[in-house]
Amino acid sequence: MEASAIIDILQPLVPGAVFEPGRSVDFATIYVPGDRLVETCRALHDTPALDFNVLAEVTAADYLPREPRYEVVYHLLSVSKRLRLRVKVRVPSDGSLPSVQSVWKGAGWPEREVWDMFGIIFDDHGDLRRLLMPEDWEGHPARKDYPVQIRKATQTYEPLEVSEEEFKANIQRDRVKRTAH
Amino acid sequence: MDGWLGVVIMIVLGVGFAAVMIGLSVLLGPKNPTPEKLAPYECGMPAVGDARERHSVKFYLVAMIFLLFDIEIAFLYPWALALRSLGWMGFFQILTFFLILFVGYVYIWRKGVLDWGPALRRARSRTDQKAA
Amino acid sequence: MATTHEHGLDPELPLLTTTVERLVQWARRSAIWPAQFGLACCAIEMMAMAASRYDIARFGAEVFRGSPRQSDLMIVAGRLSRKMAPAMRRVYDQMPDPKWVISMGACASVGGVFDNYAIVQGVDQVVPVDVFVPGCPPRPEALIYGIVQLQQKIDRSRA
Amino acid sequence: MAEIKTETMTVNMGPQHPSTHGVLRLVLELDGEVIQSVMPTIGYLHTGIEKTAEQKKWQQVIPLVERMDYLGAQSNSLAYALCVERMLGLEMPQRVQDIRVLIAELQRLASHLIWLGTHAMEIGAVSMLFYAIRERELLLNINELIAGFRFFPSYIRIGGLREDLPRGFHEAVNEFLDRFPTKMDEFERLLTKNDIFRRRTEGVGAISLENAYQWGLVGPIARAAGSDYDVRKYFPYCGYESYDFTVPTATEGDVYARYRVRIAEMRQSVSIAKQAISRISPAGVWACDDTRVVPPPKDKVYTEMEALIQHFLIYSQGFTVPVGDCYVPIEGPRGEHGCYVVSDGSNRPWRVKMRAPSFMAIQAIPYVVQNGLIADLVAVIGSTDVVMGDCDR
Repeated sequence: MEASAIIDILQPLVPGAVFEPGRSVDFATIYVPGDRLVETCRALHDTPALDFNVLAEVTAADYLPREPRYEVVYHLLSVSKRLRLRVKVRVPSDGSLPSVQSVWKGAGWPEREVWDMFGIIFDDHGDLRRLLMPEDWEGHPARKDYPVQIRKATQTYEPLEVSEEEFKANIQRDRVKRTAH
Repeated sequence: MDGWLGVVIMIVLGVGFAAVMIGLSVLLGPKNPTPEKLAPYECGMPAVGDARERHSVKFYLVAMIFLLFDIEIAFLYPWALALRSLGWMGFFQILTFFLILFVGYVYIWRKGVLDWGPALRRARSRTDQKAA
Repeated sequence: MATTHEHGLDPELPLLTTTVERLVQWARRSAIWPAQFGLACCAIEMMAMAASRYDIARFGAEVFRGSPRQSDLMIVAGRLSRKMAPAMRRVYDQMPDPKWVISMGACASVGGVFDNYAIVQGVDQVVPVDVFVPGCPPRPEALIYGIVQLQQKIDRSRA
Repeated sequence: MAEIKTETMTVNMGPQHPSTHGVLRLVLELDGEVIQSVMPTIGYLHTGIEKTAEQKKWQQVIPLVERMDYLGAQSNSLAYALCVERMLGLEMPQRVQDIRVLIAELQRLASHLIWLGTHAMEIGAVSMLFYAIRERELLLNINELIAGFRFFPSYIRIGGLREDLPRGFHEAVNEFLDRFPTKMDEFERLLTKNDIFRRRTEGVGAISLENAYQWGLVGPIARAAGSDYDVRKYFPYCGYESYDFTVPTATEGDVYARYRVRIAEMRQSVSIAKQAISRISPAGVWACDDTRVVPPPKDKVYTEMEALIQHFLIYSQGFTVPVGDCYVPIEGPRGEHGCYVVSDGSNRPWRVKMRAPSFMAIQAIPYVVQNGLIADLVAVIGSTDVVMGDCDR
């Protein structure tokens, strides 16, 4: 099913949003405006004609010299319709995106990784902490202006004892978030 | 008196073997206890709290039950040695001893102290279905 | 590991045909238990080395202890990331004293193909390494050769 | 009796742990043996491979991509190669596609053998590890045959293969494929009806099909929950539609169902490999004919001038890929692998991102083992066949 066909189905469901078919060599690609992302994803997930029930991947690419610097990419898969779709969202360098955790539960960690690697903030995301890098790391490594090799001393020392309260606080915060959504 | 020689040799061997092992490692092993080395081991992470935490009561129950039935078997040894001379009389005595403990075992079993595992969950779900 | 020990026996004390120290070093070398410290692809080759075809048991090192308390040798098998470095240092500290480290593979020895922000460029920045085993991942025979080299090193070193 | 308030215990199942399949850290909050909550922390094996790949030329990224999911190494390089070839618009000759299918299936067998060995060892059948690794050694011998290196052969290249198949390749593969099913029966006799194994795995860590899709777990885990989504059937690549094989599924979705699905998958892989090896001629074409990408044969380079220039260009400057991005999914041992590659027209990739099924599996573990025992957690981690290299990249 071509990108334009998907856009025709989507247009009535998300009124007023400007969808733009993207160029691709493998499967349908559509550009979605950032502020209408969650509605579009909900429409993609719920309409029986599309039924994109699996979010395969959330990733981003940094096109540094170009102004809307980042492009966040969502790879969607519809098992029943044998369809794949790539939803791309242009994000300016200090922009942010709404989180799609409400549509697919599996979006939590990939979005955390995109924030950790690129610094794109996902608002109302449950638990936007660093995932792959150490908690106290500065800078977002996958950005194009981040050097590949940084000459930094290896931190090998950690406090011997983490205080009980501090640790319990982390666990409590984690459980509250999990039971929230 | 003649039977005791074997017991003495057993004790000497056991204690001797342990003493040699510990003695050698005390004598020959290097000793420099650094604070990091003595910190509790938590898979490479800084320790959280101390190890002296209050454990769940399940562990205590299982330990006690094990102790109980272990001693029961310990009583069998002298009985087994003197089986010939005790004859049928001895047999019935040990049988009543077993019966008493068997009642305790059935009680524990029905109370469900022993099953922690998935069976517990399935059992509880079965009772919930019956109740619902 | 040339730390001087003040334990009771004088190492040079003659004992039958050899000195106490040679006997102790022989005992340490023939039953060197590695701590299970597999990080990445080299860990799978370490498992292959411990399995039946290459069989490290012939050299007395097939018991992979889960906890560092019962192991003498830490085989750093894989790429050490910056986030893992403190944890590795702690596991090394918690191993009892006569301990040795084998840095298995190019990533552990010098950062390997990953010269970037995430990988510690050489494990010897974190722990003192006794034997470096090249390869990415090294063949099980290369690792066995590394362990044999370590055993000879233990033989030569003072108690 | 009123419910007495019990204190929960926080235990660290940390990065250095025998049964976390690599450096995964789980902070468990326990009430006795029952798990109240699990907080996984990953990133202890983050290698920044995607950042390093942006520095390398197109062909040099193959060894990097292979080291991401080091158990399914060849399927990673296959995913990357297919993706770049789709952007270049290259079509592979039939023989190359068959060899690639054969190598992907043998890699799946090798990965499943490591899963079977470690999974059974963690549940208690320690001898299983030695049997599984013994069979895997034969597969590594085949890797050594084709590329001289046991683990990361890098035999699949952009534009075809590295070189033609060596002599003795067909005998080695056929001998393995004849011997392996009997060994599989031996493994099944050991485990499938083993009461201890079933009691430890049945009803443990069950995931419903709806939840599996919500968590993005498409692969053996979803097939154990009832889905029949297999990339080889839904989006065939490398000529998979011409092979006849079935996609094994189960319905319970628990650890035992995943075990049965993967065992059946191994048998299917053997039958696919048999079909593939019967189609492959011992010698023939091993790469496509695009001279920009595929280096000329060695003897030509010494005799002809253009071949020398072409050889020099390829190895000094590499080739350029037209602007655009592409994502070609393949069915790796752990589920859907795929390489999202962005190109800006130069001879180096602009962005390389590998989809990691283990990443999604670890995210779902806390919800699967809620109210389970620690022993269940170990069985669930083993059954999701998690590889930390694939998860942390």
